[in-house]
Amino acid sequence: MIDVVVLFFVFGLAAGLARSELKLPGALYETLTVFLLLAIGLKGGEGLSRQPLAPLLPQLAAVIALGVAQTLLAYALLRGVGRFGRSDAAATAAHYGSVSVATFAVGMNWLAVRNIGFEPQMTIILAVMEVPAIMVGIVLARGIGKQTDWRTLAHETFLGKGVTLLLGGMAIGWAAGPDGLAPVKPVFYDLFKGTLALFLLEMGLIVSRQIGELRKRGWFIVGFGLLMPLLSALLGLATGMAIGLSAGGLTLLTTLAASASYIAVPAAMRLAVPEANPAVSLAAALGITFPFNIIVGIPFYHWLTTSIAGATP
Amino acid sequence: MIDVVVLFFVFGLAAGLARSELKLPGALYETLTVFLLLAIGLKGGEGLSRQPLAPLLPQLAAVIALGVAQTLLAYALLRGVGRFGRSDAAATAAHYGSVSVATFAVGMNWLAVRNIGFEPQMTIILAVMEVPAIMVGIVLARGIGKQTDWRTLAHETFLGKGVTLLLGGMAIGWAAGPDGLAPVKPVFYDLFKGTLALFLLEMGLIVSRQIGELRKRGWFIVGFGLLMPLLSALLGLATGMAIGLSAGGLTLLTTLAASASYIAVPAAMRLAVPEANPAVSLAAALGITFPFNIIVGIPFYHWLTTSIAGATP
Amino acid sequence: MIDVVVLFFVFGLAAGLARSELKLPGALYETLTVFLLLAIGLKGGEGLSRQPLAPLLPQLAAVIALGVAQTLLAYALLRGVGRFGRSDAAATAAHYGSVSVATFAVGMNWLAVRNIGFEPQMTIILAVMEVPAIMVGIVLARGIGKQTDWRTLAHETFLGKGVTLLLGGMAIGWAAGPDGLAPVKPVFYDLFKGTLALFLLEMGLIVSRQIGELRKRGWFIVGFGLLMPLLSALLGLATGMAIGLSAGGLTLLTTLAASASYIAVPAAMRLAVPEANPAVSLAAALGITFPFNIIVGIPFYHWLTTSIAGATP
Amino acid sequence: MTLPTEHRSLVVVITETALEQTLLRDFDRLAVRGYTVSDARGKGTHGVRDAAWDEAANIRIEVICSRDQAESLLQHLQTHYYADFAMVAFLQDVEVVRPDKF
Amino acid sequence: MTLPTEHRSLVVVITETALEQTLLRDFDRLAVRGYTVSDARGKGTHGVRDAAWDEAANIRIEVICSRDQAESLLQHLQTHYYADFAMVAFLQDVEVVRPDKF
Amino acid sequence: MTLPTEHRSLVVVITETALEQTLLRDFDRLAVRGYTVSDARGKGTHGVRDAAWDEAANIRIEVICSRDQAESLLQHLQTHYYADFAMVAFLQDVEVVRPDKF
Ligand SMILES: Nc1ncnc2c1ncn2[C@@H]1O[C@H](COP(=O)(O)O)[C@@H](O)[C@H]1O
Ligand SMILES: Nc1ncnc2c1ncn2[C@@H]1O[C@H](COP(=O)(O)O)[C@@H](O)[C@H]1O
Ligand SMILES: Nc1ncnc2c1ncn2[C@@H]1O[C@H](COP(=O)(O)O)[C@@H](O)[C@H]1O
Ligand code: NA
Ligand code: NA
Ligand code: NA
Repeated sequence: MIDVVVLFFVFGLAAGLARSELKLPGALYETLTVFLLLAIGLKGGEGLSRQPLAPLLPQLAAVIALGVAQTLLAYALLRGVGRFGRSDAAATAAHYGSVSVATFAVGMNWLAVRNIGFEPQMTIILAVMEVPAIMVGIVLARGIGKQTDWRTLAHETFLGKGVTLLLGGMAIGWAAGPDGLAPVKPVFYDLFKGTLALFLLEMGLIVSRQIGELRKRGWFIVGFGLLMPLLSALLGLATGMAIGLSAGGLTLLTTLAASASYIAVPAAMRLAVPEANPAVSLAAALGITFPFNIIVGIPFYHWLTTSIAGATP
Repeated sequence: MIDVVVLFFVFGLAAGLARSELKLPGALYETLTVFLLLAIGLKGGEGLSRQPLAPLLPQLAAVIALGVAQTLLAYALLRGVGRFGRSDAAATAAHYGSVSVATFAVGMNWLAVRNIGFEPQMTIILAVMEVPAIMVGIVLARGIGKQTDWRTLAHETFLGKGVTLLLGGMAIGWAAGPDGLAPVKPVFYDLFKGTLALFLLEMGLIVSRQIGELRKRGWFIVGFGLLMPLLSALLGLATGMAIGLSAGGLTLLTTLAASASYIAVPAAMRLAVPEANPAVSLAAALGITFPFNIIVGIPFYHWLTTSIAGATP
Repeated sequence: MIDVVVLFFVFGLAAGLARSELKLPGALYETLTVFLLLAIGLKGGEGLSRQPLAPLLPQLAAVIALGVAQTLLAYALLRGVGRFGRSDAAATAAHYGSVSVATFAVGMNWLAVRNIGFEPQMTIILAVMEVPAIMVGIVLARGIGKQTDWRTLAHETFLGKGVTLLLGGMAIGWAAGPDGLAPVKPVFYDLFKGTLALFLLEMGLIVSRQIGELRKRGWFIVGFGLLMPLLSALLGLATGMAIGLSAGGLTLLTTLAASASYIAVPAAMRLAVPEANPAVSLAAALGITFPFNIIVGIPFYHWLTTSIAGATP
Repeated sequence: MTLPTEHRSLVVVITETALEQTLLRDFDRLAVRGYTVSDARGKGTHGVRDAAWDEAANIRIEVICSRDQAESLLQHLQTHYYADFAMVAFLQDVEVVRPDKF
Repeated sequence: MTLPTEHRSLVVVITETALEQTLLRDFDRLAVRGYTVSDARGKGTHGVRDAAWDEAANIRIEVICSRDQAESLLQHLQTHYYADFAMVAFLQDVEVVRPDKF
Repeated sequence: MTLPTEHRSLVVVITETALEQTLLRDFDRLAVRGYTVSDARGKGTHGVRDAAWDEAANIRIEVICSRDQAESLLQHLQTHYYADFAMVAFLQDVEVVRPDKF
């Protein structure tokens, strides 16, 4: 059965396509984003407070490599098959080499509804995977010249809203531990799924606005938006097996790899590679890959995980 | 005892009349509206998922007739007794022939606090009853000429925020069913009453701004704002008995009939009958009828239902 | 252990100091403020509904005197030691003679987490203590001349957002009583701590913006911001013992006395003593005293209460 | 340094939020190539509109265009909306550097 | 087509949100017949005002009126507020089609 | 009464929200002494930007300054941003009473 939070997405998408007057206030969208990032961070931090941190380092190195590999693969496809210009290819590749928090949240919810556990470090992996693709994308577009203002860029990336809230939430969850967090759990834990539902309703509305752009762009972008997550998923699955994740962790890492950023990366590329057309990357990441992942992808990645990788929940 | 959510309304009204500096952000008001509409829709859809839909059709036909009858009655009173011009009478009549979601929510809450059940289709009846009065009002103002841009109007009406969210919520609730909805109930069900309280606080502030207009308009509008809901309530009660509703359903249909729209209809009339003065209709619907219904009306309509109609909870 | 809500404050502060891009929407800040004020009011009113109100009067007289004494003491220090001009001294003194709702909320939370009860009238004391310092501050700046538009000022003060919501919440809580409030408790009670956490995150961001001003002003303002709450705390403790509060009540009154207003008083002083520089008062009250109180002060005041005053929880 | 600029007209319309979609559709039909909208509140002959809710909120629309188009926009507003809606509109002169854009 | 327009003055005031009610009351007393307010943030000699909370937020008020009234509004602001408040005000020329309204 | 006023230039820039920090840093570097920012939405050659989320939102920046500085601001925008960003900028004339402030 399709999860109820995904039904909210489908409803938002349908309302948008039918040109309903439905419009949610901008401040609500921002608030929901803040809430979800904090909640994911807290949950991850709480888990980490119960285990040693040192074994994490090789895992983080592995997922950084995963992000780099995805970006290069996407760039090759976009240049070679899609005949994209250098800047457009680099910017779009960065979207696909990075990750989407919303997709991660839907994956978390999918596992939670089915009572499948996963490693707490998935949150830190999520935060870490946002970044390398941005760096690779810029180098692909510019070379390692001096044109790029790396200081400003590092600032935007590491102190952007998403990474700040994820890491801040993790630090709080880690410092407070399970007991210390108890007072705020009625908000950050119990309301997580309902808030995610509202957020996905808004995402549906936003995704519906990508359709016009998609129509202009033709089939390559649709094909890329469907194929690239599948290729990335396989890379993610292999990486997850190499670092020894559980079934739930494997599903989440595969989902993360398959996901494409639509917040951190567009903002960074807008400033670092401004000549790339942001509409193309967003149309693919938001208009094709995001819906594909949350509706079809996640259950499929879990099936992959359990059958091909032989992991048992 | 007066319900606590109504106390929030009274507080907002008092603060507004005392010219307090209290002002809630516009985005909060919009968010609360979205939340309440979705929550009402989900609850209705969940109920409908457990029963066949076919028997609904005659009930919907009956409530459409109820909406038309109320609009014509209001128009006759406003033209005949109130000496309103044609456009003003038509626009105001449309407000009274349609329904108020906020009043419905207070009614739902009143029944819930007293553990009185009601039919799940009341939500679909709520959505359906928003519309016919708008059509009748426009025909009363314009005749069935070509001046009216019916296509745009149908779009505004059926795809307006209110109807979209109610129907979308119902579709989700219906598709997910009771078990599927479980993950989002901590938000959409458990927080319903508290959210309604906050919403009614804001309503109190908004209603307090109608007083100036009421003072300008004199006693007819006050009398109409009190009498019309009572007449509509009787029509609603009769309709409810004819379609065989339970005691709770009867109370809600009577409340719905007695209520006057202050969101969907003003927006539609503004565009379709722009020469009508929106201040008059709003002053009556919001300044008189809404407070009357939620403070005095609902308990009275329930008493009517149980005593006159002989229904037992 | 430091409370989790305070960790949110520290996180916000750190993010702000690191110049993170994190920014919460203005409407969210306003919404959180409204929520906390209402929730504190409801809780106080619920408590008061179970006891006679008459014995309150002498307590209120005592805390009014406490507010006046703090303002005069602060004025003397700022004029005598700090060499502040008359207007600046008067305006800053008014901040310190008044109280901070956010500090009170953190104190309430601190006691709740430790299962320490307190008198319900603390809420009404909170509302009452906002006001006298404003009056005293204006008289100190202006004398009792005619320049001040006392009518407008009284309006701003008694019908400002803070006092309106606190008193409105109390009236609702008092009228509804424990049973009547039950339907809205899942929102206003269960979500209190999580909402406070989010609010303190935003406070951390706001406080971080005060650092620049503090750097400009030098050490006197830092010293004053640390010393004044300690002196006020002693006055508060003495007052609390005189009016016979419990250990929890004593801790809260001491905390209230130690706190400095950063909402009601700045707004009032801006209009009544416009020539005073608002940046100085805010830098002290928000940049020094608020963090000091919530991180170090509250546990210390409770220790003071139990050890020096010999009160037992 | 003197930047080569050209003159265009700026039309500003302040009106009810309820009209937003309708006006923007009109503008599209009148071949307006761009516009900017922001939220506002205010007071006028139709009373105080304090934006407490959408029904009482205003918007502020700006269009940069040729003098001719500006006049026909104003004419359009006057014919269709001035009588029945809370609305204020005015013209100003502006200088731009990309004249072909407007 | 040439639309018959008349010239009026537009006064724009950018200042602290805390002053909103006070200024609007002043304007009423000075017989201003209409105004438009929107929210803003900014920077000036009083530092950065980033609208993170009301205390650090700005508003932007527009008044269309006769040149005379515009000047007395500016005069009023200069006398009462320029010294102590974060405030910027300026005048512009506008063309309107309903001169009796302003 | 005639108020002694002086003329200055008002630069208005309408562009993507994503550029806010970058532009304001540029302005600081170009010795701009004050600016005002408000939120907006709109339509132009880069399509509809309806502010549903930050990625699709606009801002509106105003700077009052000397004609010279106004021209170099416009020049700067043209050189660095016109090609790649959704952006509109224009100049207007304003009258102020504190000429030394701008
Ligand atoms: N003289 C004015 N100056 C600036 N804005 C005005 C003026 N008159 C009206 N407005 C704005 O235009 C809206 C509609 O005006 P009205 O149709 O006069 O009610 C008001 O709500 C104000 O926002
Ligand atoms: N030169 C300027 N151009 C545009 N807006 C300004 C300028 N100077 C100040 N402002 C605005 O006016 C507010 C108050 O200015 P000030 O009194 O200079 O701090 C600032 O927060 C800005 O929003
Ligand atoms: N002719 C115009 N009049 C007013 N605003 C415009 C105009 N053209 C563009 N804009 C605004 O400037 C933004 C960027 O324009 P563009 O680069 O043409 O997409 C748009 O989203 C609008 O907000
Ligand atoms: Na990816
Ligand atoms: Na009705
Ligand atoms: Na104090």
